[in-house]
Amino acid sequence: MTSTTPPLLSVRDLTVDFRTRHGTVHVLENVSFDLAPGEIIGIVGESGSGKSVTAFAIMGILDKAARILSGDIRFENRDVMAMSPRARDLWRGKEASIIFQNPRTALNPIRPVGDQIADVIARHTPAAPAEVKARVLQAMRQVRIPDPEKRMSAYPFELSGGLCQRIGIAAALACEPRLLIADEPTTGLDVTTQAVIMDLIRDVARAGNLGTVLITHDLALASEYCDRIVVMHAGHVVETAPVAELFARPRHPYTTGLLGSVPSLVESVHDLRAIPGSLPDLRRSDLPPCRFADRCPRHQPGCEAPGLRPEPAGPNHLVACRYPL
Amino acid sequence: MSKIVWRILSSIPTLFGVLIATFLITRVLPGDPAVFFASNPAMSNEDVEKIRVALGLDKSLIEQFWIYLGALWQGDLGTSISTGQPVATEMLTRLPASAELTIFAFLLAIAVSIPLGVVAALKPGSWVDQLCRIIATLGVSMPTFVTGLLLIYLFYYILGVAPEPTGRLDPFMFKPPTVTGFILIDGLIDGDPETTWAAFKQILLPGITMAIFALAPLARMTRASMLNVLSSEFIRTARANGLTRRKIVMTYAFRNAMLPVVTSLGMTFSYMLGANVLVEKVFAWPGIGAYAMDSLISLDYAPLQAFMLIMAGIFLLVNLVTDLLAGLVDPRAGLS
Amino acid sequence: MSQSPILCVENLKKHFVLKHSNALTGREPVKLHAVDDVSLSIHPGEALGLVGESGCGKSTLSRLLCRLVDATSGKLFVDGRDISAMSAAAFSKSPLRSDIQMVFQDPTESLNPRFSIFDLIADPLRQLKRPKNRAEVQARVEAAARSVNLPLELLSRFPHQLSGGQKARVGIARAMVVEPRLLVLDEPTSALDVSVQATVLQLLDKIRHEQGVALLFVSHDLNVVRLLCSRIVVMYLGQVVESGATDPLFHHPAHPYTRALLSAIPTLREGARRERIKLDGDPQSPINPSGTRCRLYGRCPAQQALCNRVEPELRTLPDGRQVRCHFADAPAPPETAPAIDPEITPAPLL
Amino acid sequence: MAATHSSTGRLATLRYILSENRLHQVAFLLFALLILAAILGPLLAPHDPLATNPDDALMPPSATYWFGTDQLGRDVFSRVLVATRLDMLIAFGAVGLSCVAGSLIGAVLGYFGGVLDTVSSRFVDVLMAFPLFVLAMAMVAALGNTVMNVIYATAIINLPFYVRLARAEVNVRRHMGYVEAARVGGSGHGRILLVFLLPNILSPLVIQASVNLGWAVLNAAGLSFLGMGVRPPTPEWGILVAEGARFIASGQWWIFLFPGLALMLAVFTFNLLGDALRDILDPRART
Repeated sequence: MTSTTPPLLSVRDLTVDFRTRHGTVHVLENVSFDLAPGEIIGIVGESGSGKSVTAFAIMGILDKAARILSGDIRFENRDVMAMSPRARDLWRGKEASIIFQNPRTALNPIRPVGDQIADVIARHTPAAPAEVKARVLQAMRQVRIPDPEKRMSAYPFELSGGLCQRIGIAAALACEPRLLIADEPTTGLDVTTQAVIMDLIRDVARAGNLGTVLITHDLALASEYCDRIVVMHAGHVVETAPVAELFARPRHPYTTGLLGSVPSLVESVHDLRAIPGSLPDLRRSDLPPCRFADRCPRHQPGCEAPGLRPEPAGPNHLVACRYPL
Repeated sequence: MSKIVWRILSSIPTLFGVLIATFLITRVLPGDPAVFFASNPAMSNEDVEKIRVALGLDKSLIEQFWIYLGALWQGDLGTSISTGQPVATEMLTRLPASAELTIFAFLLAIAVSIPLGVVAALKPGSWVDQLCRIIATLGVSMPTFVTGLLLIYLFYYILGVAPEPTGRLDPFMFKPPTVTGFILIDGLIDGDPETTWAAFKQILLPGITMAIFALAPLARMTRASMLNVLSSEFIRTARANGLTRRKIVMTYAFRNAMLPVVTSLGMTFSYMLGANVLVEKVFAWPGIGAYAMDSLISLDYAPLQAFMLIMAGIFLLVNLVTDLLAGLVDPRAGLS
Repeated sequence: MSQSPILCVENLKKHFVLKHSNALTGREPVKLHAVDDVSLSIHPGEALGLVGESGCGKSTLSRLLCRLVDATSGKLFVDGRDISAMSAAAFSKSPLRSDIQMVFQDPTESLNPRFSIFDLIADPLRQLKRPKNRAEVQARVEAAARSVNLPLELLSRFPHQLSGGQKARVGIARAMVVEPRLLVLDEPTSALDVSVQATVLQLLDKIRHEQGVALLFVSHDLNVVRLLCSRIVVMYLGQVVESGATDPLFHHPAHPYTRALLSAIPTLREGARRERIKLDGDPQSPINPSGTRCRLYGRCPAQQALCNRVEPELRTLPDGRQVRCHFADAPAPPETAPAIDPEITPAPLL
Repeated sequence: MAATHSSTGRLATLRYILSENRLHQVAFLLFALLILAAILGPLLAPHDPLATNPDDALMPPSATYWFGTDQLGRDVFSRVLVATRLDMLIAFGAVGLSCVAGSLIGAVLGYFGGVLDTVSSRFVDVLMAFPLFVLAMAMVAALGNTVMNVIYATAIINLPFYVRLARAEVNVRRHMGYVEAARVGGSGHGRILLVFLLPNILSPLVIQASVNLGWAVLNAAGLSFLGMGVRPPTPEWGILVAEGARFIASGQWWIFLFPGLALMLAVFTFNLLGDALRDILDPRART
C-alpha cells in the first residue's frame, strides 16, 4: 500500500468523451490513480462525476458513443489498452472482474444462475462438465449462498436482490481474478442487505488478496470498507488520500463540502453544509481547468490558469487545487 | 403444467366470442338469402316464406345460434347457395391450397427476416443494416396486389422465366394423389419430383409476394429486439466476464431477443391470412380466400361464414402455439 | 402535545387481494398485508419519521394517510373528526384535502412534463382554494416559490429544464401553496445527491419551524430522519415494531430489527460505529402472514422458541417507547443466536 | 445540465434531428408533397381524369400523356393525381376516427380497470382474431359500397390498436407521481384523464397514427382493388391498379404501374414519417 509496492492497476491521464445528439460530453479528463495488490480503494463522487465511466474504461466495456482520447491503463505493468480484443476478452473475467449495480438486471433473465456462473468458468478454465459444476457450487459457497445445489437451477427472478448480487459476485470471482471492480454494488438493496453484501465483498477481497475498486456515491460506505479514497467531481480526480487522512485533513474544497453534507456525520440539521450550485455543463467546450471553480467558496483568479494537476499534499495524499485547505 | 392447461382454457371465451361474431356477421349482411334464392319472379311471397322456414330464418336469433352451433358440432358448415355443394367439402378441397401458400411464404419470410434482423442489429450502420432498414420500410409499403402484379409483369411477361399465374399447377399436368393436400409434398410422396418442381415454380411468385409483406415487420422487430437486448445490462455483464462474442450473441442475446418476435408471429400469420385474399385473386390461386371473395360478391353467406370461422380458428391456434413456445423459452411465464 | 392531533389513525389495515377466495376449491383468499394494524398520530408542528426497508409498507401507509387509497379497515381522524367513512374520492373534494398534502419520491416523475413550473404550483391552488383572480394566483405561487428558495425566473420553465434539486423544491412548493397543516414526504431526497439532499433537508426544517406545518417524513435512511424528526416509527412487514422519541430510540434501540437497521448504516464517525447485527436469511412473505409468529422470526439474532409460537404485541416500555418484541426489555441478546427451529419453513424462494 | 436548456430547446432539437437525418427530411418533404397533391390535384391535372378519348386509347407514356393512357384514352397521370385526394380523405378520415375514439376508450379502460376493462379486452381479442382485412371486406359488404362505409370499416379495424396502446400507456402512468400529485391537488378522475394523462400519451398515439395512415391507404386500395368500396369510374389508386391488371398480359404496363407506385409512395411516406416522429417524439428510441 505504500508507493514502493508495484501497483496492480495503474490508470494515467484517462480522458474520455461521449458523443451524443446534444453535443460532445467531456466525461473524464486526465483521471489518474493506482491500486496496490490487496488494497481496497473507493472512488467516490456524485452522479455525473464519471466514476462508472472510469470503471467501464478499465474493463473495456464502454458504450459505442464513448471515445478514449488519451490515457494509459496498466494491469501488472501490462498495457491493457494495447491488448488484442481476444486477449482482452481472456483478461476480463479471468484476471479482472466487475460487479454491477441492479443485480437483477445484470443477470440473464432466462438462464439459470448456475449456468451463468458455469459460462464464465468454462470460458476461462475449460474443464469437464462435472468439474465445472463442482466449481460452480464452490463459487456459490464462497459467497455464502445457502443451499447452492438448489439455487443453481433457479432463475434470477426467483431470487432476492441480495442473492442475485451474490450470484454476480460468485461469477466475477469464479476464476480467481486479482482485480475486482464493484460498481455501486448495493444501490437498490436495503441497508441491512447492503451491510451483508459489503461485508462479503470485503471478506472475499481480503481472503483472496484482491485489489478492489469500490465505486459509490456514499462517502460513509467508502469510509467503512476502503483503505484509500479517490474523490471525483465532474470527470476530474480532485483528491486522493487514505481514509483516515482524508477525513482528518481534507484538502480540496469539494471534499469538505461533501463531508459537510453527509447526514450521518452531523448532529443536527443545522450542521449540514450544502454545496452551492450544480455540476458544470460537461458539453461546454470551454470548461475551466478546475471544474469546481464555479461552486467553490475559495475561488480566486489564479484558479483560471491552465495546467491544474493533482499535487502531493501529504503522505499518500494528492489534491488538485491551487488553494487547498 | 397447470399453466399450460389454463392457457388453453383461456382461449375458450375468445373462441366463443368468435362463434357469436361469425354468426352475427352473416345475419346483419344485407339481402335475405331466401329472397336471393327465391329471386325468380314467378315465386310468390308464400314460396319465399317456405324457403325461409326451410333455412330456419323464421326462428329467433338465439334459436338460430343454437342450430348453428349444433351444425358446427356435426362438422356441417352449411350449404353454398350458388353451387349447392356443402361448404365443408369445398373448404376441404381449397384449404390445402391456401395453407400451402401461406406456410410456404411464412417460412420464407422467417428464413430471410430473422437472420437479416440479427445481422443488422449486430452491425448497426453497416450495409446489412441499411439493407434491413430499406427492406423493412419498403416491404411494409408494398401493397401485395401491386407487388404481385409487378412480379408477374417482370418474371412472366418480360423475362418469361415464371409460369403463367394460373393456380397451383400447370393445367396440363396431373395432380398427384392427395396425401397431405400440399402438392409440393404430395409430388415427392408420389415419387414424381417433376410435379413438385412444377408446383414449386407456380408457388414461387405468390409465395414471394406474401413473404415480402410479412418479412418487413418481422425483420424490423427482430432488429429492434436484438438491439434492445444487446444494450441491456446482462449483455454488459457477459462481456465483462470475457465470454466469447459467439456465446454472447447466440446464448445470451438471441434467445432473449426472440421472445417478443415469437409472440408476434401469431399476429404476422394473421396478417398473412388476410393478405391471402388479395394474393389469391392476383395469382388465380384456388384457395379459400378467393372462394370467400367470390361468395361475398354473389351474396352467398355460408362460405363466407365458414371462411371467417376457419381464419379465426387458425389465428387462435397459431397464437396458442406461439404463446406456449414463448413460455417454454421464458421461465418467467412459468410454463415449464 | 396537549393539542389534539391533526391526524390520528387507529388499527389501520391495507390488504391487497392477490387472489380471491374460491368456493369451488375451498381456497382461502391470497392477501398481501401491506399495512397491518397500524396506529399513530401526528400533532401540529411535529415532525414524525417513518422508517423501514423496501416492502415494509411505509409507502402504502403514507398513501393511506394522504387519502390516496382507501384502507381495508381502521379508523382515521382529522382534527378529532372521524373521516373513516369518507372515501378517498370524496376526500379529494372536501375542504380537508388542502390540510394534508404530499411530496413525492421521484422529483422528475412527480411533475407533469407538460405543465410549466408556474402551472404546476398553481394547479392545486386553483383546484382547492378557488382563488378570486389571477393576481391572487400569481401572488400565492410566487410566495410559495420564495418560501422554497426557488428563483422566480424558473416559473416560466418546464420540468425538464430544471435540475434535480430545483425539481424537488417545486414539489415542495406545490404542496405548500395550499397552506397544508400536514406534509407527507415519501422519500423526498432518495433520488438526490447528498449535496442537494442537504439543502432540501434544511429547507424542510425551515418550513416546519417558520410555518408550523407538521411533517411525516418517510425514509429508509434512519440518519436522515434523525436530523429532522423528533419522533420515529420503525416498520417491518406492515407492522410498527418500534416507535418513540428520536434520541432514546437512536441511542438505545429496543427492538432487534431497529438495532440491526442502525448497525447496518455505514458511518464516518468512529464513535458511532456499532457492532454489526446481521439479519441473515430471507424475510418472511407479506402474503398471508402467520398470526402466531413474530414476523422477524427466522432472521432475528435474538429469537427464542416463544417467538415462533406467539406473535408479540406492541407494548409500551417504562420510558414511553412502544416495542413489538417479547424480549425488548431483557438484557442485550446473547452473542450467538439460537439455532433456527427446524420445523419452521423459511420464506419461499420465489 | 438540463437547466441550461433554453425554452426553445424542443424546436432546436427538432431542427438538429432534421439537419442530422436525411431520411427525416425526405419524410417531411414527401408528406408535404402528398398533402399538396391532395389539395391541388384537380387544379394541376393536365387532362380531365374522366374524359374518354378513344383515339388515344392505350398510349404509352409520352410528352402529352406522362403516364400514358388507359383503354378509354383517359390520361393516367391526371387520374393518379386526382385520386390522391380521395385516398388521403379515406386515410385521414379513418385514422382520425379510430384514433380519437380508440384512445378515449383505451384511456378510460386503462385508468379505471375493473370488470369493464376485462370485458372490453375480451371484445378486442375477438375482433383481433379475425384477419382484419377480411373483416373490413365483410363490413363494407354489410354496410354497402360507399366511400363513407370504407372509412367506417377501416376505422373499426384500426380501433383495437389505439385502444390497446392508450390502455397500456395510461396503465403505466396512472400511478406515477404526477398523477397522484394531481389527486392530492384536488383533481377528479375526469380532469386527471383529460388534463394530465391524455396529453402525456399523445406522442405514442401520434406515432401510431402516422404508421396507421399507411395501413389505411393500403386497406382502402385493397378493398377497391377487389371491387368493393369506391366504384369506377371514380379515380382511386386501388381501382386504377385493378383496371391496369387486365392489360399486363398485353404489355401495357403503365396503366397498373403508375397508380401502384403512387400507392407505394404514399404508404412509404407515412412509414418514414412514423419513423421520423418516433425519433423526434420518443426520447427512449434516441441513440
